[in-house]
Amino acid sequence: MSAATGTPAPRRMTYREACKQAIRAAILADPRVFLMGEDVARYGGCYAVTKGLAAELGEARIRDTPLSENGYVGAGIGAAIAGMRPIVEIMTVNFSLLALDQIVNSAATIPHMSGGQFAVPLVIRMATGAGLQLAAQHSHSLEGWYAHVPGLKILAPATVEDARHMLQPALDDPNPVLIFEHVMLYNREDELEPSITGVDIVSAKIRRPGRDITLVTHGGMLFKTLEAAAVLHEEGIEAEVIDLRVLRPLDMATILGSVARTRRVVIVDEGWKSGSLSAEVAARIADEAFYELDAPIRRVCSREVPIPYSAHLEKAALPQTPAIVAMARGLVKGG
Amino acid sequence: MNEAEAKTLVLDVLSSIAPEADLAGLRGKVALRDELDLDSMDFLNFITFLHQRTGINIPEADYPKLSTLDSAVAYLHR
Amino acid sequence: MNDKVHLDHEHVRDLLTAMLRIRRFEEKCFELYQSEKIRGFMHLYDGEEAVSVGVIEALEPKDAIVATYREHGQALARGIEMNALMAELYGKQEGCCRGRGGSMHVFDRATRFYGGNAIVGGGLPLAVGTALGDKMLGRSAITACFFGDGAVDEGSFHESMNLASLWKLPVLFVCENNLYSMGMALERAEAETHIARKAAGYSVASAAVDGMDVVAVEVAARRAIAQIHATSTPYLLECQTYRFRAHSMFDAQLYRTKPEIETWRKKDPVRQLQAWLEQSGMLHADEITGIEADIAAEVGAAVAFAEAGTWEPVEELERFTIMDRVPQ
Amino acid sequence: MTEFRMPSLGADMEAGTLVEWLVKPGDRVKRGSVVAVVETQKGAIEIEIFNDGLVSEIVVPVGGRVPVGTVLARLDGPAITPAQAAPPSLPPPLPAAAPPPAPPPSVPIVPIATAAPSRQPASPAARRLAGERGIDIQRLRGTGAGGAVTVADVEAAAPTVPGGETGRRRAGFDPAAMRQAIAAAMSRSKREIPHYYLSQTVEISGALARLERVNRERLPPDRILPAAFFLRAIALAMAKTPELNGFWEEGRFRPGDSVHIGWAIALRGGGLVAPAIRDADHRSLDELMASMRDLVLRARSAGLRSSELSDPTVTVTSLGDRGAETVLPIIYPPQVAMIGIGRIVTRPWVVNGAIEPRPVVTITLAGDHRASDGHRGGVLLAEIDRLLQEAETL
Repeated sequence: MSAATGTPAPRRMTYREACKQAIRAAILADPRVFLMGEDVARYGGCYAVTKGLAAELGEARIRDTPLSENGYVGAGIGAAIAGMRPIVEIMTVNFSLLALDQIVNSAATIPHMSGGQFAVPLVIRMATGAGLQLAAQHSHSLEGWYAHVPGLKILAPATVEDARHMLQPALDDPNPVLIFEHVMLYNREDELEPSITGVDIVSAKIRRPGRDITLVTHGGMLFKTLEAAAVLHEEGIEAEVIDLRVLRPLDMATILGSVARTRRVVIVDEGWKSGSLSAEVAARIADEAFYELDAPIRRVCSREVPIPYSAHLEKAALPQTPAIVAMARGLVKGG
Repeated sequence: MNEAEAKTLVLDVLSSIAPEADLAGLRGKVALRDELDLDSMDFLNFITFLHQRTGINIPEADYPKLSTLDSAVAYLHR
Repeated sequence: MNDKVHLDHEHVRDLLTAMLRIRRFEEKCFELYQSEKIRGFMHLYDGEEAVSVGVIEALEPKDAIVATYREHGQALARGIEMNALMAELYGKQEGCCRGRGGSMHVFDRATRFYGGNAIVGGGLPLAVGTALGDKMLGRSAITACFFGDGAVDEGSFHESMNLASLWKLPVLFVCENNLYSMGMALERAEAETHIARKAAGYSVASAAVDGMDVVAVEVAARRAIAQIHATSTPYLLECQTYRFRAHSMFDAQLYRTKPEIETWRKKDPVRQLQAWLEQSGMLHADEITGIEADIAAEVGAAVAFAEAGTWEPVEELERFTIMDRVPQ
Repeated sequence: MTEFRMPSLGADMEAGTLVEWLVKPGDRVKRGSVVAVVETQKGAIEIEIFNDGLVSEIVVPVGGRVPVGTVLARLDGPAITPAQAAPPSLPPPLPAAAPPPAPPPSVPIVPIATAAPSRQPASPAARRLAGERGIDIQRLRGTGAGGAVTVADVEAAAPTVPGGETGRRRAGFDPAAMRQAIAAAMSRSKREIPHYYLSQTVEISGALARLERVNRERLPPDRILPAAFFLRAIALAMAKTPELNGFWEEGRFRPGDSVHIGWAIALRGGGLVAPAIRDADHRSLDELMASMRDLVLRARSAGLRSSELSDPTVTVTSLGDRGAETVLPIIYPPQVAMIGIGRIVTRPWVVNGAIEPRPVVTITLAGDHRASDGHRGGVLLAEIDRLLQEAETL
């Protein structure tokens, strides 16, 4: 409490801590909510998100699973249909491929296949992204794949505020919601404004306003993009930065509104270019705002290689701030 | 507007109405509507564009005075 | 909980009626498919009726069912209206899933029927989940999960057996072992062909039963369910059965011989029961004629109902893709 | 008599080859009997019959390859039940030498050309602005990415007067393809549609008087042509005779959802297009005139949108003041009517018992006799005439 005003002061915390508080609050608020996943209880979570929660909430509500991704994700779907509100944690997006069957063939289809008789109110959380020298199998950014599938909702919280507040509306949603947490964000700290007690899971957010060019991004790329916008500002170019937050369904109104003002757009996405989320955003802009454009739609994405182990190679494979700056500058200043 | 300017203007307008026409070979004293296969809508557009580019109000009664390339040029630089 | 089967007149009549309803319904489906009234993949249950009828006879209304794409038998035995089922096969709005599911995806909220799953082995993890949900919510219900011998090849079988055992979940795993996963013979697919034995690897109790004998299946199912309730552990019941018809409609059956089919046809569960009941005097031939007449009328009415059904308006196409609430 | 047909065993089965008959004429068959073996792409499959009866005729012999639904054999026996009713269409036996020709488009459609590759790149927004301002983008120097002309470049250029759109060519326009499309549509029309024709000569001195008075007070961009009067009268009259406004499809008439008039525009160098003026009956005289001007300009510079070509419910052709007196139009299938307007001519006209020279125009209706009868067509023409006599309020 601030003595002068009586309002609580902003609390500084990590993204990891925000995720943990969100899970804890959700489980305490609703007896139907529980979390299960590999090493979430006694180990405390691969990225330590759930550390200490099992001791406080019990191992029925923070439930360790065997290494059976398709099995326990399917069990989460079944439990959701039977009346629970499960949070299933998949350690990282690469392991989610072992559960693709249940996510795509069951969770996404059952409401429609059953003619609306059953909903699947399930949340699946997983870590995504590269940057920790984890090499090819642990560095994927596959959230765009999941955003391809009707019946799923896909979230990518980038800020501490979203990490803290997106979980509850995801649990309240009657549909399967996948939350992608970028591994490079867990240690990021920010002030959490206590007066903000909730966020939506429908809209993109303009994280920095600008008039000359729009930079569309999400998740782990947000902060590199904001850095790029600061560099551009020094050069006299005002970039508007949009954090998608929700990858499916896309908030096209915010994107198109920005593009209509700036007439130029660069999409920054850690996924590969081919057949990707960035391609989808670009296609929709071309489709719906073609005559607003004063420059080609450009993308800054990962190079089309499996992400390598060695630090300098990994860095070269991933989108970096100077590349974003150069791409934006080229569109605004010509040449 | 001198005569050369008027002629450039008329040809420019005609090229926007009949983009595929070979205006270089246009004969000066033959009716434009026959030379360029213009229908009444084309001719009205011709009058409209001339009006927009010059500000001259060309009343319907004057249409016959713009029926050929030469007469149209004369009408404009008059 | 009663694990005894009382073979009184009413009960045997019910068993025969339930199997005949499935048989006659599907004979009509076979015909309707060839005249293009029913489309998509359709898998008939001809020969396997005793499995679903015997197991479902032992279930209570509070229990849940997860089934496969060959689920007309389970759907009818569980009490889904024949009209709604036929209309679903026609793809009509009056179908139990408003024509969105078809033959392979029958769902019914009222009877806790969680599908018609067309991914081999796809239903097993879901059954673990419904049982987990029921347990966490303090319900005493069990989940009966039907799957074929092909599902045993899949990782999900092993993951699900392990999870259910580890978490002590009330799941009755019912393997409908008809010896072929599509065209792949069991002995060509599995190193251990005694499926019931696999349960030991997960500390799950199991039994194998003659799936062509409806009474034997019901007895085994009641015994298994009693054990599930008593011990709070899952159970694997292998029902050894056979499908007389092709895997799906478009199947030349190059993988098995006619004498093999004929041998199994002699064990036809419907004819076996009927013959036994007539010989033992438990059911008079006239009564069977009456049952057949009632079923013929019901099937005829279902066809008429489906024919008269309406098509879901195309404007509704995207409905239920994203739900606006959880149905209660 | 029942018919035993080639069954459909899967959505991917289109045809099968009869490899063995297990029955012959005179054999008695029971429901469920296997009667034949059919070879499919998945192998040989035994097929069953669903009726009791006596085989009276084998229609397809061994070795015959026939599509699903083809009668294979006939049975004397009980009639088929509704559930076994025949599939809706009975395709002819294979082999068909070639796939059936695709149905011709209902309206000859101009291939909408993309602009020829230009030497000067320009952004979409810049192109739009330049078009609005009548600026030739080729003459501008670009400062954008890749040297492209941007919005700022267009804004910096000396703006010209609106309307002076220049330099657009139908770069990709293929007269031969259009000829083919017209040939296909017109041939189909003459082959399939039983046309009837009705004509009415309409005296239009009142309409022309109003036109002259109105145009005298207006600057050229706002002036109107007689065709706008005709179009307005036709649109209002069509709205009152819905059986002439719509489509003949699959053996029956489907009314249009509104009056969308296809306005036939002849292209210099041959060919024509008929883009739609949508909801024409709800548009004022000035709005119709604006639509016509816009469509003519864009049609002749290849700027039509494909959507405009898609869905007229009736087509109108006006020959204009250099055309013939009367036109007998050919209906664009699947529409069921077309209206032709001839050239305005001065002819003797009886007014109050005396002969006077009056401007008249001949309006002709081509109707599809499958969808409507001459009486309704006459009602339409009479209504057009009546509306044109009330030109002051039209």
